[in-house]
Amino acid sequence: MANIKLSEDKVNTIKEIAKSFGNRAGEVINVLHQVQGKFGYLPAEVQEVVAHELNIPVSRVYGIVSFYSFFTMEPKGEHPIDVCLGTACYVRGAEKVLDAFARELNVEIGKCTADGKFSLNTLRCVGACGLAPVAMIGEKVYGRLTPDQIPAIIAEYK
Amino acid sequence: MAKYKMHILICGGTGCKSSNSLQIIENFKNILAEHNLTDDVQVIKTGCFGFCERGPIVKIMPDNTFYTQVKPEDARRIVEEHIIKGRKVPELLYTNPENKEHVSDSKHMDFYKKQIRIALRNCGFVDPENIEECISRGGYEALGKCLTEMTPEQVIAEMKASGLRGRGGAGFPTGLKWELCAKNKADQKYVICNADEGDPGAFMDRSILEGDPNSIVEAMAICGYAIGATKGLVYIRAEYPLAIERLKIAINQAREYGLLGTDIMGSGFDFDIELRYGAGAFVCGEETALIHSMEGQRGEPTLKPPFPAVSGYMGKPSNVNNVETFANVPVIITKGAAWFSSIGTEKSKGTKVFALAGQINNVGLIEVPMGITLREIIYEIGGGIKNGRQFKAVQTGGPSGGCLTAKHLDTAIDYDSLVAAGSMMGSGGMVVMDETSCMPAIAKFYLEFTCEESCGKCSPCRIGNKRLCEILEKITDGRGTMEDLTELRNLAAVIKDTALCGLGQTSPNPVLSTLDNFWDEYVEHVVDKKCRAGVCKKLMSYVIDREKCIGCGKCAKGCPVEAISRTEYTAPGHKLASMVIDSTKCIKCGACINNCKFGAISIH
Amino acid sequence: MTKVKSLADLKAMREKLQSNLDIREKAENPESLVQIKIAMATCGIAAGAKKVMEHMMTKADELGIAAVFTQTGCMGYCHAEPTLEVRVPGKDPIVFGHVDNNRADEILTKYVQNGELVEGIIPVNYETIDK
Amino acid sequence: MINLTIDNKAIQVPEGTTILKAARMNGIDIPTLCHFELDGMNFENKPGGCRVCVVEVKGRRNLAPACATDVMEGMEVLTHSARVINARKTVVELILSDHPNDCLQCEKNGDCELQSLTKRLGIKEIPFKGATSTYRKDSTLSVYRDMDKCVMCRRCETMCNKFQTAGALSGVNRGFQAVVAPAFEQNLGDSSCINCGQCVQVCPVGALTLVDNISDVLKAIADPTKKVIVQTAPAVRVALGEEFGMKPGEIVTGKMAAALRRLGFDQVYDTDWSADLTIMEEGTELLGRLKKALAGEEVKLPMFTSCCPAWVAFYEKNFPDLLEYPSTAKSPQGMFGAVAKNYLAPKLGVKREDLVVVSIMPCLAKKSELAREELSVNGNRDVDFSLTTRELAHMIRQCNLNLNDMPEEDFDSPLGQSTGAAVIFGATGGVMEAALRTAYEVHTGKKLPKIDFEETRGFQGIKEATIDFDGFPLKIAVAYSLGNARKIMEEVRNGNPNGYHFVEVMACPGGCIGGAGQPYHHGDSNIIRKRMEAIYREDAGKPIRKSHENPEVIAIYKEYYGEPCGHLSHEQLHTHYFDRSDKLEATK
Repeated sequence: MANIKLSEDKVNTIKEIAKSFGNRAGEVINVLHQVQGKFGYLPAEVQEVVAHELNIPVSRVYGIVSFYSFFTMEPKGEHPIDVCLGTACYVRGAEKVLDAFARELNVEIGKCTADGKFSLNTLRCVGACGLAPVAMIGEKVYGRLTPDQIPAIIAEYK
Repeated sequence: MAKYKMHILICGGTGCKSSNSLQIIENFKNILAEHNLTDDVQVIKTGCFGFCERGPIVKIMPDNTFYTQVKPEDARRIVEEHIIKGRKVPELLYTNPENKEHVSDSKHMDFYKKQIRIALRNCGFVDPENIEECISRGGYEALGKCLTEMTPEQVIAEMKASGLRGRGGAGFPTGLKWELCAKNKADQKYVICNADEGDPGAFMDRSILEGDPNSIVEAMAICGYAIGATKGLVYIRAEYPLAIERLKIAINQAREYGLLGTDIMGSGFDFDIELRYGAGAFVCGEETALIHSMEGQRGEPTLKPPFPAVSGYMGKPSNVNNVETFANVPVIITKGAAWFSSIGTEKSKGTKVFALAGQINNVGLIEVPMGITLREIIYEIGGGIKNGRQFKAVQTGGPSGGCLTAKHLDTAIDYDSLVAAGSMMGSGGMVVMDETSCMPAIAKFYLEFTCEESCGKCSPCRIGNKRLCEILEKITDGRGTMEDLTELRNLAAVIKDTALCGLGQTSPNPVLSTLDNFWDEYVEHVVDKKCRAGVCKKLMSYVIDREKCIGCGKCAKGCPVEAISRTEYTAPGHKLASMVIDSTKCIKCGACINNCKFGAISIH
Repeated sequence: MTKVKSLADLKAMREKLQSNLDIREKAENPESLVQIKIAMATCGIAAGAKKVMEHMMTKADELGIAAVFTQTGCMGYCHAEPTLEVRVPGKDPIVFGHVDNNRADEILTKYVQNGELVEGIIPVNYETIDK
Repeated sequence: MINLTIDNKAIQVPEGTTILKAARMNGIDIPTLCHFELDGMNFENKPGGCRVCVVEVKGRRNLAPACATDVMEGMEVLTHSARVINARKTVVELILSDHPNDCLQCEKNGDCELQSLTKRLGIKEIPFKGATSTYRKDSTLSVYRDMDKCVMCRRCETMCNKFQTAGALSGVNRGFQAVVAPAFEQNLGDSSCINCGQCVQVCPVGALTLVDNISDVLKAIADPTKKVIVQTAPAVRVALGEEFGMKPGEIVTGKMAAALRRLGFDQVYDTDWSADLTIMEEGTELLGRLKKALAGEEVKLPMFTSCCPAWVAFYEKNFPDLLEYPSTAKSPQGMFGAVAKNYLAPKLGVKREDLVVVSIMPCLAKKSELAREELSVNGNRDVDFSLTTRELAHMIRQCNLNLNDMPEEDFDSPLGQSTGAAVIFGATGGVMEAALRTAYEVHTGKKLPKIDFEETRGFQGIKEATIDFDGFPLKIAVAYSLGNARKIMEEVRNGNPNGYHFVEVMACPGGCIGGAGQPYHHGDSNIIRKRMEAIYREDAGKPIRKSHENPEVIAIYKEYYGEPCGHLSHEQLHTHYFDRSDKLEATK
C-alpha cells in the first residue's frame, strides 16, 4: 500500500479538523466539508489522510466524495463561476448563459481555465429564483443574466 | 428605553441579499444616524417577504408601506421623504400591472391578497436573529403549552386531529408518523428535520429557516416531547450558508434562554439540536438516504421496512419531517387542530407554500390554502404570464412531479388532486411555462436531473432513467420514431413500478404527464421533425434573408464558430454583399440574431 | 440574561417584549384599530407635533387603546398645526387642529373612547392622503 | 404463523419470512440477481437493488421486491402476472443494455447468473440501445476486474467490507456512473485488497474473475526441459467433482490424482503431506511459546495460524503492530514448495530452475502468496504456479478427460502420504484440531483419549473452547471471515481479555472448502456444508489421523530437517512478515 505524501502543515490541519469531530467515523462528511472549506478541493492524498485519521477505509471516503456533488477533486479557479441550472433558471434561459460562459472562457464545464483564474460549474438552485437566470462568481450573485452580458462580467475579473 | 416610532423591515433573504439588501440596511442606518433618528426608527433585517420578483423589498411600519426593487441609493429618499416628511416615494411602490396605479400597502397587492401565511407567519416580519422578537410573537408558547399542559399522547392526538400531512413529498399524515415513532421503546430516539431541499426551483424551506428559524427549533422540541426523543438533528444543505447561520443563532439563543437544553421550562424535559450538513445529493431528501448520509455513508436509500420510526439514525427510532411541516406545528398547538383543519380541503388541511417561478410576472414564495385553484395562483397571485404570452403548462413537484395544462387551471390543488392529474405536490416547486417552452425538452431537462441525481443503486433508476433520457434526446434531436414513444411509455411505467425509492418511483412523472398532456407536441417532433417552441436546436436552422441583409458583417464577427461568410449577392439598395450561414457549422447559439439590427436573420 | 423557567415566565417575557413589536403587529391589521395620523412636515414639527405624538402614544398605552400612529406629510392646514386625523373603525376620519397635550388627552378619552365630539374639528374637504 | 397466498396457492409460513423464502419453501422459485445469502455463515447481501425479484402484492401501489418484503397476514402475492413478467423482463433488458454482450468469450460463460436469467426469461433481443459504462480493466495476481460487466449487485462490496472488513472496494460515483471500485478507482493491487478473492466467488457475472494461469502450466508441461510436479490442497478433493456433475461432497482424491497424471504432470503430490509438516512446525512453535510463557518469559500470545494467505495479507495491512503474534510457519503450499525445490529437486536429479511446482488450490490468494519475496530463491519461486479447483476442472475438460471416468490412483511418494489431520485443514477449525491432536500428545506424552475435537467444528463464525492439556487449560479460538478475525485482533490489541493461547483464522466461509477458487456455489450454503461433511468423512476413514504419526513426515525430519523448528526448518519452512499498512508521511 502506498505511503501518503502531503505537506506537514496540511496534514496537521486535517488532523486538527478530524480531532475536533472526535475522530469519529460517522462524522466523515462533516470533516470533509471543513477540509474542503480549507483547501478548496479534496485531492486523493487529502482523502487518504482523512481516512487515516478517522480509521476508515479510504475507499469509503472516496465512495462518499464521489457520491456527493458538493465535494470535488478538481481544484477551483481563483474565481469559481457557478451557473444555476435550477428549473426556474432553466426556463428563463440558463443554458444559454452557461454556453456563453463556456465560450467566453473557452473552458469545459467542471474544469478550470488554463491560467487557473476561472472554473466553471453548474449548480441546482441558489434560491434566487426571482432573479433567474442566476450565476455566482465567488460569493457574488449575478441575476437576470443574458448571454450578451457575459463578456463584460468576465472582464470585471480579468 | 425610548420606543421606536417606526420600523424599517428589509429583506435579508438569499434572493434580496443577492441584490445588495445588506448595503441597503447599511445605508439606512447611516442616513438615520445623520438625521438623529436612530432612537425613533428601528432597522430590522428580516427573512423573505416572498415577493422575490420585485426584490429587494423594504417595508415601512406602521403605515405598512411596501417598497420594491429598492437600490442602496434609494435609502436616502425613503428616509428624507417618507420617514421625515411622511411622503411616500411613489416610484418605489409596487405598480398594479393592470391599471398602472401605485399600491402602497402590501395587503392590497394581488400577490398577497389570496395568501394565508401560517408556515411563513413570521417571515418578513421579525428579525430572525433575535429570539425576543420571536417570543413576543408568541414563539415557544406552543412548546410551553405542550410541556406544561399536555401529555405526549395529547400532543400527538392534536397533530392527528389537525390533519397536517408531510409537506416534503408524498404527504404522509404527520400525527400518525409521530405516533408510530412514539410507540417504539428505545433508550434514545431522534427528531430529524429534513432541510436538504434539493428540488431545483423550490426554496421555501430555506426561506423559513432564514426568516423564522425559531419556529423550527420550537417544533422539533415539541416533536421530541411527543415521541420521547431528547435529541434533534437538522440535516441541512451546505449550499445554504445563511440558513445555517440563522439556525445556529436561533439554537444558541434558545439554549441561552433555557428553551433548549435540560429541564425546559421546569418540565423535566430535555432537548437539544445539532446540525448535520448535506453535500449535494437530491436523493437525500428520501428519509432513509438522509439518515445514511447523516451517519457518514453514501446517501443511498434502503428498503422500507424497517421504517425510520423503528430503526432510523444509528438504528434508533427516528422521526423525519421537513422544514415546512415543522413550521406548521407550533401554530397547530396554539390555535388548535380545529382551527387548522378548517383551512384547506377534505383530505389536505392547512396551507402549502409554493415557490412560484418561471415565465410568470410575480416570481416568489407564496403560501396559499389547500384547495386554491391554479388559475388563482397563476393569474391573481402570480400576475399572469410574463410579456403577455400564452400560458402553456405548469410543472409542480419538481423532478418527481408532472406538467399540468390549461385544462387543470380550475382544479382545486391538494395532494390527491395533483396525483390524480399525474403530478404531485412534492416540496412545492411551481414552474410556469409559456409557449416558448418545449415539453419534450422539459421532460428531458427533468430526466437529465434525475439521471444526475440517481444514486445508482437500483437498476430501473440507474439504467432505466438513462434510457428514458436517451430516447428523449433522440426525440428532441429529430431522430425519434413512433416506436420510441411507445417504448418511452412502457419504460416509464416499469420504472415507476419497480424503482427502489421515491426518487426513482416518481422520476418518470415528467415524461408520463407530458406524454399525456402534450402528445401532439411529441408527435410533431417525431413525425414532422418540428419543435413549435423553437427550443430544440437540431430541429431548427438559422437563415439570413439576403434581401434584408445589408452586409454589415456584425453577425459574422459575433459567430463563435465562424459559420457565417459573405456571399457574392448584393441586394438591391444595399452596398455590401449579403451574408450566409453554413448550417453544417452553425451551433444555433443565437448570437447572430442578437447581433443583427435589421431583422434579417430568422429561425426555421 | 434570565432563563425561561416556566410557561408563566415565557408569557411574562412576551408581555414585556410585545410592545416592541406593536408597531408591526398593528400595521398588519390597521382596519380594526384606531388610526391616528399626525402631520409631521416642517410646519407640524415646528408647532410641536413630535412632542404631541409621543405624549399621545404614551397616553393611548395607558388607556389601553389599541391605536396605530402614523406620520404623514403636511395636510394643508398649516394654520391649525399640529393637526391630526383620527379614524375610529367604522367611522369616517375626523381631522383635529391645534392639538396640544391636553387636547390630545381629550381626543382619546372623549372621542375615541366615548364617541363624544371634541373641539377643533376641521371639516373634511380633502381626499385621504395616500391617494 | 402467517397465512397468505402466493399465485393463488394458500400457504402458511413463520412470521418474519420474506416473500422470496416463503415462495421457495413452497416450490415457487422467484428469480433474483443481487440477493445473496450464505445461510448460517454470516453473509447476506440484500440491497434490494436489482429489482429482478419484484412481485405483485394486492393492494400495493407498486411492485414489491420479494427478497426484502416480509409476508403479512392475508397477503395476496402474484409472482408471474403479466405486469410482473413485463416489469421483470424490462429490468433485465435494461441491465443487459448496459452490459457487454460478449458471453461466448466471457470467463463466466455457463456460470453466469445474468446469462441464465436471460435464458430463463426468454429474452431474445434488447430493445434499449444507448450508452454503456466502460471502465479501465485491472488485475492483481489473483483477481481480474472488468467493471464493464458489473451489474451493481454490491455482493463484492458487502463481502469486502462486511464479511472481510478489508475495505478495498466501495460503491463509487452515482447514477449511471455508479460502480464498485477501490478508492480513486486505482488499481486493486494498490488498495487494501488482500486477494481473498471472495468478491470473485460471489460475483454473479464476469465483472470479477480469477487470473487464469492454465496456459502457463500447459506451457511448462509442454517444455521438455522442465519437470513439472503438482500438489493438491485438502479442500480441492471434496469439491472438484461438482464441476463434473457429481453431487456436492463427493470425494474424488484418487480420480483427481489419476487425472493430474494424465494431464502430464510428472509427479503428483499432496499438499496434505505438507499440511502434516505444517502441524509439526506450528505445533512445536506453539508449545515453545507456551513453555516460555509458563516459565514467566515475555512471549507473544495468542499465537495465530498463518496458513491462510489472505489472512496474512490482512494483518500485514491492518495490524502492523501485531506482526509477532502469528506463527512464523509458512503455509502448506509454501512448505511444499520449499521442500520440493530444496529437498526433492536434487533427489529427482533436476536443477531448481527446471523443477516447476504447480499447486492446485481452492484459493485465489495463493496466486498472490507464491509471489512473496521470501518464497523464492534468487528470483526462482518455490511454487511457480497456482491453479484453482475451477481451473483444474477447465484443464481436465480442455484435455478431453472426464473425471467421472478416471480410475482411483495414489499420490506419488515421498511427498504424497498424509493423515486425517491434514485433510481437515480444508474446513474451518481443522488446523486447530490437527494442531491439538499433535500438540496434546507431544506436550503430555499421553495418547489422546478422543481424537475428535467437536468444539472446533461447525460453521459458527467464532468458536471458543478451553482444552484440558493434562491440567493446563489451553484457551483456543477459531474464526473464519476476516471480520471475525478483526474482532479478535482488536481484543488482542487491548490485552487479550479472553486469555487466548492459540487462534485459527481462515478468511473464507467455512474455511478453504468455501474458498474463492472452488466451484461457484451461487449462494447455496448446503454445498459448503456437504464439502465439510466430506472432509470429516475423509478424516475418519484415514488409517493415520495425527500429523506426527505421518511416516513420510517422520522420515523427512530424520533424513533432512532434523527436528521441527530446527535450524534448517527455520530457514526453509518459516517466514517473516512485513508492515504493509498505509503510512502517513508528511513532506515539508
